[in-house]
Amino acid sequence: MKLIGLIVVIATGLLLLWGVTDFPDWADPQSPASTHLSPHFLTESIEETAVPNVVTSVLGDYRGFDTMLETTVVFAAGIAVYTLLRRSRRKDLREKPEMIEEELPHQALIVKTICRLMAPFMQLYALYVIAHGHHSPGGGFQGGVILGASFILLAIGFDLKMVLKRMREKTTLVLGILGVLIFSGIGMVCVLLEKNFLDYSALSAILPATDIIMARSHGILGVEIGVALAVMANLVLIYVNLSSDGKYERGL
Amino acid sequence: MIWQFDLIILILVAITAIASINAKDLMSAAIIFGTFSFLMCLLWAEMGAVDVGFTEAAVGAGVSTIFFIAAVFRTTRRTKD
Amino acid sequence: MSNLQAPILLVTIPLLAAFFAALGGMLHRKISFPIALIAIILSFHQSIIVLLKVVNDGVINYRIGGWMPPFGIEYVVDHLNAMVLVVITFVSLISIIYSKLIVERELPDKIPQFYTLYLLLTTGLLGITITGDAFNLYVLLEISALATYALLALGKDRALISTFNYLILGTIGASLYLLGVGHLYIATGSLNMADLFRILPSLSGNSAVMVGFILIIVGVWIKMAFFPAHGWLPNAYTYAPSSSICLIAPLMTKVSVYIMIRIMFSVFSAEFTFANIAWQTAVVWCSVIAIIGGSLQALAQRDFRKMLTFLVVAEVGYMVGGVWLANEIGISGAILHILNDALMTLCLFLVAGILIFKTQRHQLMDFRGMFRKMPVTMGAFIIGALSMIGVPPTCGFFSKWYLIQGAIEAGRWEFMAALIFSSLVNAVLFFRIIEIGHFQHETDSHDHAEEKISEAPAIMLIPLVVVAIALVVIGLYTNDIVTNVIQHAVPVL
Amino acid sequence: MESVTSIKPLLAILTSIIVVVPILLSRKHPNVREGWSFLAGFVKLAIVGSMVPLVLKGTVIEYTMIEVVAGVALKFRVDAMGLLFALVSSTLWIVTTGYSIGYMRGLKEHSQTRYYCFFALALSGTIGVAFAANLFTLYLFYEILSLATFPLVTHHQDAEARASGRKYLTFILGSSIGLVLPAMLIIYNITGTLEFSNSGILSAGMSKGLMSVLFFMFIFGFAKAAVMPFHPWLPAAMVAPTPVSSLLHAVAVVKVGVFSIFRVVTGIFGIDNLRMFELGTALCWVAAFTILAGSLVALSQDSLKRRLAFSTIGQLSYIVLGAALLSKQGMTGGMLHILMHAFGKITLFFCAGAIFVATGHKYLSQMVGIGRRMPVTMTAFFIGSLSVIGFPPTGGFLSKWYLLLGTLEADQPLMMFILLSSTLLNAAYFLPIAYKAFFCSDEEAQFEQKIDEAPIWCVAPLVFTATVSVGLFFFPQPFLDLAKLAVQGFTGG
Amino acid sequence: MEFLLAKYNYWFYILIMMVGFYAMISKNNLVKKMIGVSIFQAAIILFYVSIGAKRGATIPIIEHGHDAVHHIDPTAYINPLPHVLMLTAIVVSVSTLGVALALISKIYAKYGTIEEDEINEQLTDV
Repeated sequence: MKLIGLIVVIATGLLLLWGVTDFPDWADPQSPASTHLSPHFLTESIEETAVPNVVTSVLGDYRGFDTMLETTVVFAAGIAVYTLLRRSRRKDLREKPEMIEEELPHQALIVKTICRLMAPFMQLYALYVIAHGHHSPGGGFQGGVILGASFILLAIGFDLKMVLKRMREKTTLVLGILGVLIFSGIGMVCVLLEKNFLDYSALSAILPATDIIMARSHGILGVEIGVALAVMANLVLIYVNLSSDGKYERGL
Repeated sequence: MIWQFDLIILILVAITAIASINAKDLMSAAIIFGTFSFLMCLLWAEMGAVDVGFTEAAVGAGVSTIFFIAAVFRTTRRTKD
Repeated sequence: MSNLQAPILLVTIPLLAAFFAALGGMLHRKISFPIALIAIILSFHQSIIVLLKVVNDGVINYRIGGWMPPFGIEYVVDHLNAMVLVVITFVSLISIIYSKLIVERELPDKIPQFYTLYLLLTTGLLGITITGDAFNLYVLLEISALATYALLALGKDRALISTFNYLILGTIGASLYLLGVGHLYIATGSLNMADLFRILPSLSGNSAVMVGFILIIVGVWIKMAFFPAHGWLPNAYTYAPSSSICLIAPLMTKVSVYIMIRIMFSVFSAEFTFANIAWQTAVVWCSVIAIIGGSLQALAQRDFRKMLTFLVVAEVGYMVGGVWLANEIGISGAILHILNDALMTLCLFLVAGILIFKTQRHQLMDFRGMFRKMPVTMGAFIIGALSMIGVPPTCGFFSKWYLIQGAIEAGRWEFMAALIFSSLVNAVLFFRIIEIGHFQHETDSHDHAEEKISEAPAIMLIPLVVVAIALVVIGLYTNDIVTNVIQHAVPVL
Repeated sequence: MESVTSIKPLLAILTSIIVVVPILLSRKHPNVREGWSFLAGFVKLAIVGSMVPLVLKGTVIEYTMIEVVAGVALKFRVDAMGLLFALVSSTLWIVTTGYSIGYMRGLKEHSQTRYYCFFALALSGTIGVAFAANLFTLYLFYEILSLATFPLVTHHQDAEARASGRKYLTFILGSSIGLVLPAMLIIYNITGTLEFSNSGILSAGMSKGLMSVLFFMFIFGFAKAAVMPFHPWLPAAMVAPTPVSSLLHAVAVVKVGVFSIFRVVTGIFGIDNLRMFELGTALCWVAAFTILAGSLVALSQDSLKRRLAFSTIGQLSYIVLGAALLSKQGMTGGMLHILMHAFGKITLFFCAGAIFVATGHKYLSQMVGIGRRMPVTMTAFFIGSLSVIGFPPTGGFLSKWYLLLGTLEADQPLMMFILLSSTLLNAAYFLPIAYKAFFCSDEEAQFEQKIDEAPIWCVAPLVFTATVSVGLFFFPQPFLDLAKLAVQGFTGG
Repeated sequence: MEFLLAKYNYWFYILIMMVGFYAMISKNNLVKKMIGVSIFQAAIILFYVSIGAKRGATIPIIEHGHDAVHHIDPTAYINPLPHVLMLTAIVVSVSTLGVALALISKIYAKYGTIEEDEINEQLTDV
């Protein structure tokens, strides 16, 4: 088995190596990838969407549909993990001996304190990352992940129960769904306003004092919030289920 | 973009990748994988993909590693290979 | 720009419904079924609109976000995917109605999650089919894959470990696809299929493009369980819950075949794809092995569902082989077989589901005396079986007809022989079951002589009967389907 | 040749499919149920009969249902040959229904409703083959017939029935899928059509090798014709209830086989082509071998039904020989033999059944002196034997006469010799039965002098068919006209 | 040497990817397999990011924001498209990882091991 694996791996590697021979040189400004689509994004982004961070404008608008679906992927993963692992309390009769407990220094004061101190800052920073995604690196994903990570950090530092007190199971689920709904809902609003799906320029009809360009910019912000919510909630959902084996009782 | 720097990180990335799949303890494999992700994100940031690097720092080095650790805790650290 | 919203609606309606089904499920677990049902009916309706529109007016382009195609993501509906869309929504509709009772019994505490995943899977498959963007396809592939993993893993016995294997291989497949798209992107700078199709001919001989092609095709082969990457499928499908397998088994492999066809002819050109004869011959031989091996493996099974899964592997060989015959008739046959095989597989898995629902067992022997107890189910089973064997006027005969014509045209006698051989093996397979159902009365054995088994409830029977009738009707209207739809989908060679 | 469009052929086929519904509905009332069968039989005969005057005028009745594949439609065409065959089958259906009532009720058989349903379906298949306008339609109904007869053959549902059923399907389905289907597809690929035409659709420019391979694929593929070595299903299928054996294995199924061969020889290959490639002669030898071998094996059988079965194998090849001679008289003889042998052989089977109902005996050694107990039956048996042997004044003489003339016309004196010697063999295996039934010493006789016939429903049909066998000798019109008309079409003058 | 240097990034991505690929198909431990999957996907991301790299260019955030009425020189900024794609790919990979680990966790609960050969042994015993 290992030998077959090795042969397959080497064959694939050689195939890829052969493919590389015709690649344009690394970081070549004249490569097709740099000359075909990207100039358009770079030059038109400001004019068409009023977003200086081109990654954000491409992510949120030009290829907004990809992003929406990718949010859906996270949602699907969250639901999948939840479906697989979550156990209803009634059925949970046969307990496994908890073998991890003594290994983990749950009561470490320093860890606790630092986590408690850091978490609010992380959350604040995450909000900044989401909101400032138009102008600097960052956006819905990064912000969402950091938000989620802050909760996970709390769960590691303290206890799962503490996190669950702040973010109940239902809240997590609803937030996760809400996030994707915000994104696709904005898309559907555009359809209802008789433009194409995710064509944020349609939003200028309902947002006060916005022209088509600014409508796009606002639309991107809206979907970023959706992305952040969905990513945050679903990562927390996955973590909680993974770490507690779906019992929601005790984390790591 | 300094290619020497680039190369060093690349070599480190490769080493951590190999180390991670060869670790005899799943927990250390997970931690080494975290290092691998972190180096990766450094590499990408250095290549100008700041957004990707940013995300990888949060997702790859952070959340993925924690997922691994959570799973290893819930199952076993033992591995035969 | 004219605002025909049907292409996007047919994808987003199930998607939104997935979210609402999850939300509604938190309020009351019975809400999610009607939501899902209505969404799929609407989606089915939209897909019919799209198909009619395409047949009457030609290709539909839909720009998402209103952006010009190479920059934004585009939906392209031509004859090929319009047909596949209808197949997907139809199968989804049939199996959601059918599986209502099964879900309530199999997964009583996970009903909302089931419908959410079900809708996500449908969305993923529809999106894969309709999209005109190579990367977008990857994302959708992952949505459907994740939903599939979750649905399959809910099964019994070995479901977990076989799903895990599927996950690994599925991820390899999807990653190879992504890598291949990367190769195309580095060579052309584009992700839009139509754009790629325009640029690629100028890059003939470029090794990056070649490798990209190989990676994508191999990735898709792994996804569709084509020989020799078929190992994951039988176990993964055998142990799946019967509520979800009726959606997964008929569609996953077919959609993968669709991707292959799309990549071969709409991203690359037929000249590029069929430039290398040796490579083409190798693929046809692989499909010959897939067909013969799949059929023989099916013959060795004692478990009805496992037998069906090996047949799925064999049928994949039909389609891949048909496409790689590299002539118009063969490709028409393969496309026709996407439609026919989806329905045939659906029909048989529906029967398997009913059998399990009523008896809790799924060995071949459990068909004992079934003709007496479930005449309607067995009647539908016979039609499905005949279609698999390829007896006219069921539709399975006609796709075989085209495939064999293609084989003759291409002079690939080995492929023709494999098709005939698999027909014969299928005849043995299914008549073995018919014989068991016909001959062995429950009264022969004393242990469960008193067991009362009657016909399945109407909510399961009606979908089955509809599919069985569809098998015959589609068979009779083959010519119309071919001339109105498939002929336009086949590239000019 | 002028043609008119009429829905009549379709109606004739549909009558016996539709009647399944009322039969199923009235399953609780046997008399009503059999009433429906009779009604359908008469309606069918009326429809078929109403076409006779038109066809005798040289008109062809056509009806196209739907085009299923480009150039291939589900199409019916009533010409003289098809009508001749349809007339025979629909007449005998009525007779057999009557006989079935006596036999099935006399033996208190189970599942009689199923029996009547599939019987009706089988008849549809037969008429469908008779009226098929192209090879595809013929193949379709050929397969329907195969499948519809499976439950009839295995009616008893015991171990023996299962073994025979397997053999039956293996030969019939295996050969049709494995040989006829590919041959048909290859022909479609070469010519682009499957329509029967009077001069054949294959052009003379084909290579001899391909032509011969295709030809023998058809001859052996239509295994219902029981040309050796594809004959073993026929004796095996004798486990079926006697009415089934009599109608299906003396008339419908086997005659469908030879009829199909006739069609392929004349409509696909064309007489001129076959003459040119000397394939007719080759077929003659195959047929001649089957004739002799079948007759010789028949001599050694003790089971009455098995002896009749082997006799059928031999007699079928007479018809094949008639086609193979490729001469006017020979073909007329072959066609007439379809009719004559049908009435003769069905009488014999009816007698065998009647004996079984009345006495429970199956073996010849148990039937010595049976004429004393069942004089009517055995007289009919004697007449039937004469007809099969070809002894005047029975219909069998006429067909054999034409066959002999055909051998002379085709300049095949050896074949004439074979025909004559097989006649002797026929006499050798039939006459002793009749002789021993009546003329034996009192010690030998196993029955008492008391007359004790089978129920009237059994006896009346066999008296009728025996009478017809004699009657056909004196009044062969309009069948002779039909046969001559058909042959005129093929030979073009 | 020139040739090697010009594409060294690509050589490394292949190396890393093959490490991951090997772990995916040859490792016995399910968690190890998943580490392999993650490495494999990270390598693909590296590949895409390398496509986007552009000599002498800066990160794709247009300077001077909204005041940029002046002509924007596309060669001055790195290609943003691969970055966008890879953001998606990262999220996909973490999602897959989550589902896979959930499966592993259930497998462990059922079989008490996450070594593939030991599970297969248990399956054949039954």
